[in-house]
Amino acid sequence: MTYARCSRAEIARRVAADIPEGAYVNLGIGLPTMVADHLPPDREILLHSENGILGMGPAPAKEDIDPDLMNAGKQPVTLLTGGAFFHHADSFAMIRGGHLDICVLGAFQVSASGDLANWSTGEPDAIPAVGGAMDLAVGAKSVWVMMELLTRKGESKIVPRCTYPLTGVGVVSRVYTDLAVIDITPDGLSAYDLVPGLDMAELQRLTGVPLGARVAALK
Amino acid sequence: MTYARCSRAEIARRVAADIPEGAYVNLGIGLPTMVADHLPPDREILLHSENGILGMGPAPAKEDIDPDLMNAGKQPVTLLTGGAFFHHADSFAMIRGGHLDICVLGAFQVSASGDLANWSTGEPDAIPAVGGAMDLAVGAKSVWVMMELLTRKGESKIVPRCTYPLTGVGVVSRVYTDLAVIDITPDGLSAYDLVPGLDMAELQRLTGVPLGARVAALK
Amino acid sequence: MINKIAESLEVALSGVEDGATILIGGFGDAGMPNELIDALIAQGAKGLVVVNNNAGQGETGVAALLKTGRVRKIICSFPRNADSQVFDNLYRAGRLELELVPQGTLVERLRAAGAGIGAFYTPTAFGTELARGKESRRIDGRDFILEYPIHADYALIKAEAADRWGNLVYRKAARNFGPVMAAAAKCSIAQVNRIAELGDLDPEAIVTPGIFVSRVVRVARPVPGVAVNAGEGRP
Amino acid sequence: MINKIAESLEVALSGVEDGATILIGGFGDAGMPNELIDALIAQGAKGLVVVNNNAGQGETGVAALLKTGRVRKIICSFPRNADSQVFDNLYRAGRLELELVPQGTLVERLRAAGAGIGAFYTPTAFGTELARGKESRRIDGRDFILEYPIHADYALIKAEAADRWGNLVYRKAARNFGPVMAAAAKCSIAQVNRIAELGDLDPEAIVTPGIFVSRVVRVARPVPGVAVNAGEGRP
Repeated sequence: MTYARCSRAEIARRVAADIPEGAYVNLGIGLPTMVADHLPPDREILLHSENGILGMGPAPAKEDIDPDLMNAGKQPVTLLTGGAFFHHADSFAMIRGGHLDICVLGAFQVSASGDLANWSTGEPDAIPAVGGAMDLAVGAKSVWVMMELLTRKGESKIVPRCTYPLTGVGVVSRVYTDLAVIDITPDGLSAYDLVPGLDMAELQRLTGVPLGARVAALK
Repeated sequence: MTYARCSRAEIARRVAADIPEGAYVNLGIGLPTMVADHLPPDREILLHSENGILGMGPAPAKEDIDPDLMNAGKQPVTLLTGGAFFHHADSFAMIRGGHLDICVLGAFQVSASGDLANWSTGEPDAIPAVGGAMDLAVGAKSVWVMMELLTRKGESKIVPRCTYPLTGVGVVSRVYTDLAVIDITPDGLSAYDLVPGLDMAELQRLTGVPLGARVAALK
Repeated sequence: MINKIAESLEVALSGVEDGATILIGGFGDAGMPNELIDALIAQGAKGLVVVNNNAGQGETGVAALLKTGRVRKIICSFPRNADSQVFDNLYRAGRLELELVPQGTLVERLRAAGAGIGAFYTPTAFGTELARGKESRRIDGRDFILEYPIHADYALIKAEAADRWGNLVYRKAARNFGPVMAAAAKCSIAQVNRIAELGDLDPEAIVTPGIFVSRVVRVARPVPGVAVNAGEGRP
Repeated sequence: MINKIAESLEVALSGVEDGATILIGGFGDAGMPNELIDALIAQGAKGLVVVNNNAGQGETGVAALLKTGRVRKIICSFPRNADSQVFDNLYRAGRLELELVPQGTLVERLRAAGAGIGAFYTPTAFGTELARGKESRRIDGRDFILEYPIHADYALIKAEAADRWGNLVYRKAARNFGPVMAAAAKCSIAQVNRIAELGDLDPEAIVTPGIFVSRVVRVARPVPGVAVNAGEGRP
């Protein structure tokens, strides 16, 4: 089959298009941070950062970088008019308390039942680091994952059951990939928005996990 | 024996004299509120109020009364220069978290082991109301009680064991009364600062609870 | 454009269902959202569970709400007052359920709801009547009892100013339960004395970020001797 | 007269005992009390337990403290970084114990310590490796694990300004762990860029009331290209 994978920017744009006006959103470090650059300019969307910011704006010009104003990935950001600062306990009260509408996270693996593995490869000599991933995974109303569907070795990152250490159990509701968008529902997986040239049978073959086709794409 | 009971103002003055410079203090509603009027003017003492005030000042002139600035007893107060406002959860974090040096409470009864009863008479038709008393009782570093030693019927309010419903268990460390000051220690009660003309034997007879005399009064 | 400012008290209160749990801010009169309470009475929802520090005083505000008979249960720390006759009569008549909670436990249970905490151990009330039937546990030589969050459908609170994103600042001790209740309810409704332009509230001094607030309605501060000009919407 | 302002970093750090548990604020470089950390290194206490979100980066700050070998254990959420070589080497050599805690659980455990909560149930980390050995409980159909407070002897934090009563305000995202750590330690020490006169900080905007702060020391904000003029006391 002939099809082209989406670029990372294209996946970010696809995620951004699904974020509604007025949503409170946390973008995980790494790939998801790119979503900020593709938010529709006609929608007011409030970005949350673990380190106590609501209403994060785009990166500043180099001369305006403020060492006291960075995102959770420690990149310089700005504050939108109407944004607010608060301390870390209040910030995680927002996360854990279910006040974020959407959190977008990267992943090593996502299971067919929505389990998320994104914090540790489980290698015996790896130094573990978890940050806020486990809080975000259980706390946001919707947890979306943004990732390339296949590893460099061509293995599916959508798996029947995660082999990497879990970040959260049954938390992911949607996965945006470079080949398709896949919803995780109580009735199973449903794939849509396949890249041109890719059909469901081939996607099914690549993932190895039973996929249903969604009839009507939600927006 | 011939002796005169201290007035309420005199008890309040006695309590106030024991509050050191820099102390964070909560004064319970009722009698303890009077302590505020007797704080030594040469000491900086910070009064805390459950409803989110640290650094309460004296009552305002009538024309300066602000309905948004009252103490836990709902009496108008002022804010000292350097005072701060905060919300109720932070206010009780200060209380429960052991940040208050001293809390002064009224009482129906105090037991020989420091149990406090001050929120309910336990009468079957009484409407219960607890407010912040139980939080203050367990939270402050030192819980002092301020009360008249005897009920109107002449019964001691210092008792071997409280018959009224408890506010807290083993929490009171000192009781200021109209006849003496009584410390509650792991080794038992010790009384001092008896009013002139009252001796330990008579105080003992009035309370009916074993009292030791403290050799040197602490200040 | 996000705009949480409702044009009237009626609009701000729309959708409250029978049986809802409703948090009501205020300590004494400070921070008491009296006009929102009046609007709730007008709205007519019944079978309510109400959470407030007190249980109404005089004949207005929470007392007026209780008097309608539409409150099934009240959760509070200090119902008894010199002028709490409305509560007293309903309670003695067995027509109003009371859950009495120490004030610090009350606000911590609300805080737990807003912060996603499933339950917590507090030393407050251990060994007292108010611990009856509750689990206890000794931790590091100290005794605690287990308390659960109070989740709510609505919070009615009063703040000093809001912007259209729902950011709030309060005034002096009128802050009290407001920020905690705002976070504990699914839908938090703030009456404010003043609407601020977006950006006018200092981001360092915003007490309740808009994420915790669903609706805002302006109610002009009453001028002594003048009828309240309530719910006229934006200034 | 209450005066919490210490005249030097040395005075501010006096009394730290071997074996102390020390909270260190900051997220990345924002709010990181680097000069207090340097003073702690100079002070010489050993066998320390350190709590910080990270485990040091580069060769300064927390990394420099770890490098002294005087830290027995670190409690943090994100030790691994591109330049966390000091931690990495000590950890791999078995010379530093690590307690890895999810960031929200870390700050909530600190908050519990400051607020007198004995333990709490959190949904975070349920079903993961980090819940291993922890009690769990199903509450209202959801799974939680039990977490305990992190009490500390000292907190080293950085704020923007303080007055002599210890009231603090912060700057932007440098606030992060500061207010929570200040409340969680027996003795909290704040380095600040500026000393304010009593009354200059707005009582509505004070973030950490002085009750949570034991000592304050002024450390002038570094000017790019100029050596830091640290710990000169009052301005």
